[in-house]
Amino acid sequence: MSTQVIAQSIESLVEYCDRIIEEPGFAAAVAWKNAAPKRAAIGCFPVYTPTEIFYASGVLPVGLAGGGNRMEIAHADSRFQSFICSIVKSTLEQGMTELLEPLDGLVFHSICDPARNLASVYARNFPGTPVEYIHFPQNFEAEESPRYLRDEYARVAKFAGELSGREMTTEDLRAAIALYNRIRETIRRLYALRRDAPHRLRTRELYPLVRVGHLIPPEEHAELLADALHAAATREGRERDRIRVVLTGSFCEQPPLDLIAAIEDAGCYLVDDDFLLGRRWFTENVPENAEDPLLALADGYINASLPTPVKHDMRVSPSQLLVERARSHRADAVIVLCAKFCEPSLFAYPLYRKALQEAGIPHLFLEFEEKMWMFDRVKSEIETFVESLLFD
Amino acid sequence: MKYAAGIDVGSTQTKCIIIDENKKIVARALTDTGANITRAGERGYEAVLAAGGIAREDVLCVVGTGYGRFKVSFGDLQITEITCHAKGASMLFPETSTVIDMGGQDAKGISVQNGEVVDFVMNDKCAAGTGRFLSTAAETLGLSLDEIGAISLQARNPVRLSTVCTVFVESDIMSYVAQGKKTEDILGGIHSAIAARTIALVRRVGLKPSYTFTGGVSLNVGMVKMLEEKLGAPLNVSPDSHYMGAIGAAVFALEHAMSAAAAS
Amino acid sequence: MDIIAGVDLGSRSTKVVLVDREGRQLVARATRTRPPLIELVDRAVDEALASIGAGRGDLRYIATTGFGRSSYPERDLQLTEVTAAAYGAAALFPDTRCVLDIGAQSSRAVKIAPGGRVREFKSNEKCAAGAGGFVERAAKYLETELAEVGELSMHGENPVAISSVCAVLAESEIINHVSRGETRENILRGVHQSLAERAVLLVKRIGIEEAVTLVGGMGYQAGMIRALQEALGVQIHCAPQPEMAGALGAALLSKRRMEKSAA
Amino acid sequence: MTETHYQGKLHHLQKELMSEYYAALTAAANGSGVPAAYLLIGGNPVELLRAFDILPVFPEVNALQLAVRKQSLPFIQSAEFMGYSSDNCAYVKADIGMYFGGRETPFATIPEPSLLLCNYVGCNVYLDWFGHLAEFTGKPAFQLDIPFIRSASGKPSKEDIEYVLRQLHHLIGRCEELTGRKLDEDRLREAVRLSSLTGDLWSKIKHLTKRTPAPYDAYFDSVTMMAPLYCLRGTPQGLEFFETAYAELLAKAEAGIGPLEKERFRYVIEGPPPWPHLRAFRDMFSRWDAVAVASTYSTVGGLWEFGFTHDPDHPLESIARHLLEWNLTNRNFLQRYEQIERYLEEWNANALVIHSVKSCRLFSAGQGDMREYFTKRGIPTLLVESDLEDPRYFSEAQMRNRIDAFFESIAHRPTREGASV
Ligand SMILES: Nc1ncnc2c1ncn2[C@@H]1O[C@H](COP(=O)(O)OP(=O)(O)O)[C@@H](O)[C@H]1O
Ligand SMILES: Nc1ncnc2c1ncn2[C@@H]1O[C@H](COP(=O)(O)OP(=O)(O)O)[C@@H](O)[C@H]1O
Ligand code: SF4
Ligand code: SF4
Ligand code: SF4
Repeated sequence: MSTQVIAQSIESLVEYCDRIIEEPGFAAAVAWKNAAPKRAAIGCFPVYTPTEIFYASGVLPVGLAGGGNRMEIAHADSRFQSFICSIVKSTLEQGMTELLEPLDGLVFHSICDPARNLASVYARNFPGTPVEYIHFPQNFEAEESPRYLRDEYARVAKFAGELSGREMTTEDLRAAIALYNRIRETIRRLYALRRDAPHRLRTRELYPLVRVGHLIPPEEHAELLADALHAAATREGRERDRIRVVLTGSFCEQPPLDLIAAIEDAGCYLVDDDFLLGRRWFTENVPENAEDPLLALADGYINASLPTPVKHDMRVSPSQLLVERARSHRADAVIVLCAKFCEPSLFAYPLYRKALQEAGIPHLFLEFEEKMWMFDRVKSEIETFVESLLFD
Repeated sequence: MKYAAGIDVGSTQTKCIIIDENKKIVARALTDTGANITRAGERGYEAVLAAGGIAREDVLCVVGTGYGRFKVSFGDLQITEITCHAKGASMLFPETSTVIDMGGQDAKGISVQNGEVVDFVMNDKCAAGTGRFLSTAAETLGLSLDEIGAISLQARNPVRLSTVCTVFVESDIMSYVAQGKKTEDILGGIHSAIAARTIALVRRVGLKPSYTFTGGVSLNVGMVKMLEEKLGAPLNVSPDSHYMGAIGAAVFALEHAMSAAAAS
Repeated sequence: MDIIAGVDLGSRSTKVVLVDREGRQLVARATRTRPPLIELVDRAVDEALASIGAGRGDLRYIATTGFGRSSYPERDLQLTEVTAAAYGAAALFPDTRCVLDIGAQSSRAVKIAPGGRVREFKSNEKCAAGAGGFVERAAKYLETELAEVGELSMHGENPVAISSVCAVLAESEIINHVSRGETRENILRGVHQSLAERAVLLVKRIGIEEAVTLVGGMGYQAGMIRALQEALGVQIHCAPQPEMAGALGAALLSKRRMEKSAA
Repeated sequence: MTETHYQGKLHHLQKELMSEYYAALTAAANGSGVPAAYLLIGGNPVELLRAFDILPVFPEVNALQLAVRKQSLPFIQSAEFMGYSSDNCAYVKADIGMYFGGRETPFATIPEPSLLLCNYVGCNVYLDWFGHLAEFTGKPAFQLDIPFIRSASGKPSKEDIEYVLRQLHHLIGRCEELTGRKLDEDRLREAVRLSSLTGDLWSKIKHLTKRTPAPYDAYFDSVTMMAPLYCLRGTPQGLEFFETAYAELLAKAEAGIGPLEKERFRYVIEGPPPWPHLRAFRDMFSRWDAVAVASTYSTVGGLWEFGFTHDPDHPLESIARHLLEWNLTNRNFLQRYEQIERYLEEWNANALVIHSVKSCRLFSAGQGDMREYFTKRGIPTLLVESDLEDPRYFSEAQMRNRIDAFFESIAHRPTREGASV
């Protein structure tokens, strides 16, 4: 598969990614599974899944990123009420309509109450599908937290090994860490490129390049990203007079591709975002030769992972981080784009609002749903916002 | 001959039924509920008595139902419309397992066994996707309620609605009209959206045939077809489906009168 | 003559305001919104021009706003209704810091800088219960002309409470009130109060600052202005043709853009 | 309509003790010098605070008091003006609004926190809530991270217990810093001993509703006893209250007296109450002579009726077990199904009512599935929606329609064996 995408333009790479993202089913994962024995695939709910551990155990971690705006929810909304976010329902709907058949198991975590209860509801409705649940520590100051998470990871590794029939070795894990380090490093570079030259790489392009990584094997993704980095760096064009915006929110449920495009089309350069944030994970590389790589990963979560509203690290102020991020990205403004009914991200907003106002950074608050497909209202809010910054 | 009456004071229309001792429907009356709910029950009752040429004293018992049931002050009993629709549906269609009721302000799914309610669900606080929605749509398009169902059946490329909010649908329709979409395609989209929403609701009590469609919207042939298509099963509908709540209430009235007579 | 047109394609009505190079308003007219929109705008603009004895040849610039703003290909500039209403309100009442725009389907609160630049804004969310369409339905139900609503409401002594968040369900509440024998005056005042309460919630979300200007068709209703004044506890400005603010703002902002590009 | 007032000695004692408690809060707010720690209800380590004479403040209790007194809306709205969403938990909004409103309530002035003890027991909102309070007050916070019950066995792992114990030791260090006093182990043991006696009585009280008629309503009357259970647990007054309550309710049970004249339906209820409309809600059930014989809500602070008891010989271990395993909030959703099943069986109930509240997703997310599960097993199940704090989400007519229809339908249905109709 990877041969098809070598040395191509950003446009064609993005087209390739879009196709995979928009297609229901997990063709790439199935192909990977069938290519060798002792392999399995697991569906991971967004945010902080320790992909390395799965991959090292012969399990391809596949992203559950919601049902998008083509799926009709016909069954799941009888299980989860109207005030629950869309991704919880669409994930259950995918299960109920057998779209998750190719996956051998699922893993959820302690990110929010609906996602947590979904783990139970899922386990009850699909007794044949193994479901794992990770408790991420929320005490970042205690010295035993990394140790505790390490043990939690060891449990997860055991679970993964049972799915694939292959127990992970320390060497396997070190190799997986190195591979994912390479991916994340390239993603960080792409993000830096977009920050410095947003006309070279639109967010509507960068996003699918990153997101496709949750559907294809990591080796292939690493290559694809390297190609993209090369293509973007050599792209022609000049920076236009547009407002530079940091987009925050939507770390878990994902907005439709067209919404991202609509925001850009309204006259913004998105110079940073939170999309799939917890999957991008670390602020720096995880040590590749650590004696206890599980502990290194756990320590990475506690001490070197990107902040989201579902990580409650009392050592830092998320609103101050946002202000700093806006400044370091030379942003004119911030757009807070929260998934509707997503309580963690909605809770983050009042603090953001206060901090941004105090820092004199204009901001716009918007809500979205993955199932949206008409953007008139949102568009007109964004246009107003852009107009308010452009006109005097 | 002695009779029993059921009075269903709905949000939009008041439906009255009188049955005889053999549970045969002998008179019907349909009046607008209008502003005065207390009067609505009374007015409807007078209308149905007149329609059947029946004297008040020949009616053994009157049961009130519908959202204005507590205003049927001359009635002997008040029973919720959920219980009454189940009863009525089972009388007209004894094989009924599931009742789909679509009225002016709400939609319901009722699972029924031997005429009794096993389980039920209603849409929540929002009036989205109900009969009122269809009335608003008809009004916006300048059509009458009687025609929209038939027109919707001609849709070739039904549009996709962004909302089933009764209030916002107006602007959705306006923008489709502005885009030059055909009336039948807009109506097709509307009927399809409401049908899908209703089925998702009814699924909560289990989709078990045979289905009986009740409430005012059952008069809409487009909605009947659309529901049948999506359910993949036929619906029991009768010209009396709109009266189902009142019919059930009348049956309860009769049973009540009989057991009272037996007791004394 | 050099004429600049601002056209506001609203969900109910389309408004046209013409101004001259000095920004003086020449004419303001409204017509019911009906597709097809291109012809509608052409006709409305032509009629406005004709009413002051001008023609297409005098038209230098045309800006559109409102929900149909992008449907008119001949436009020079398009603006959202929030931006347009803000500039319009600032032109009508220069001390305006807060604009309330209540139309048929939507209501918005906008905080502005002197001159009209938008600082922050908030629209009514999922429900249409807080907008003028609700009054129309209520008026229809009470068999009252829309034009009388504002005055009748001023005479309500004991306003009724209307609590439903949904316009449809609120209608049933109105029905209940009628059946209890409430007067039209009291009910309409209740309707205005409930709209005003919702508007206040919007305003408070952006933080109230004086002076407040009401624009949009609801400004025709005296009862609404009073209800807002009572609920906000401040004086409210309102122009004689309040629904023209958006079209006016669009025209005036066009004028500024023209001057800028000329300079 | 049947009278649903429940006025006994325990009611008056409750009022008296709670006003004393609130007077202590007001005194602390006015500079009595007693340190106050904010903490959360869901399984909590209040015994540890007692050992240091730190005054426990439960923002959840304050929020619900505001709601019961119909005072919550202005506070909720002022939080919404700050940017909180209409979809955020209204307990938090009422509390934050109240904090910025000067901490004045009709029942007490709430003191500033000396310590924000975020016992993260299941609810993720707790983390946001206390995180925000930390940011607004600038006061020190302590995150007590309690791993969620995720194993099929329903038990915490060895690592979980170890991890919590270590954190409890850190917490002790924090309290020592705060009070300038070393932990007095005897006092801790004493507080745990009082808690264990209190818990035993509470458990016995809960088992009383197995009788027919149930001597009190396990939902509407339980809530009277819940405030003392949290605010006074681990004190002699708390114990006294539960001794009185048990004696009184036992006497009723023996005498065959229930809260209603007649007991026609026995139901189990899941979910928190609609505090702003408690009376109206209660009446909807009383009209049908329906009595709640068990409620999941009354177990958020602890699940004593299923065998938990604090152990004075192992105070910290038993506190850890309480936090991890023996409260509803830290248990997974399927454990709640089991709990309800036990109630239905052992408490002899014939229906389940799910009160789904928008604010609390810990409780409500997935209750549709719960409904489906019990309906499939032949248990008549009703799901109704409103809120526990925000008065705007209660539609009386609709609620009543559903409850009436529900009881109409079960009135005709054959019931489980042994259940009384
Ligand atoms: N002749 C008709 N053709 C199509 N739809 C109709 C007709 N008459 C009534 N309806 C629909 O039925 C609804 C009223 O239903 P009904 O069951 O009487 O409601 P309710 O009990 O709430 O008053 C109206 O809103 C309308 O959409
Ligand atoms: N002459 C009038 N008298 C009273 N109310 C009016 C009048 N004209 C318009 N309105 C009110 O204003 C609303 C329309 O406002 P408008 O700002 O034109 O809406 P939009 O821009 O959405 O089309 C109507 O719903 C009505 O309530
Ligand atoms: S979108 Fe928000 S509420 Fe929904 S599962 Fe993700 S974190 Fe939880
Ligand atoms: S206005 Fe629309 S969305 Fe709002 S409650 Fe009513 S029908 Fe529902
Ligand atoms: S979500 Fe529920 S448990 Fe959590 S703070 Fe709110 S009411 Fe309490």
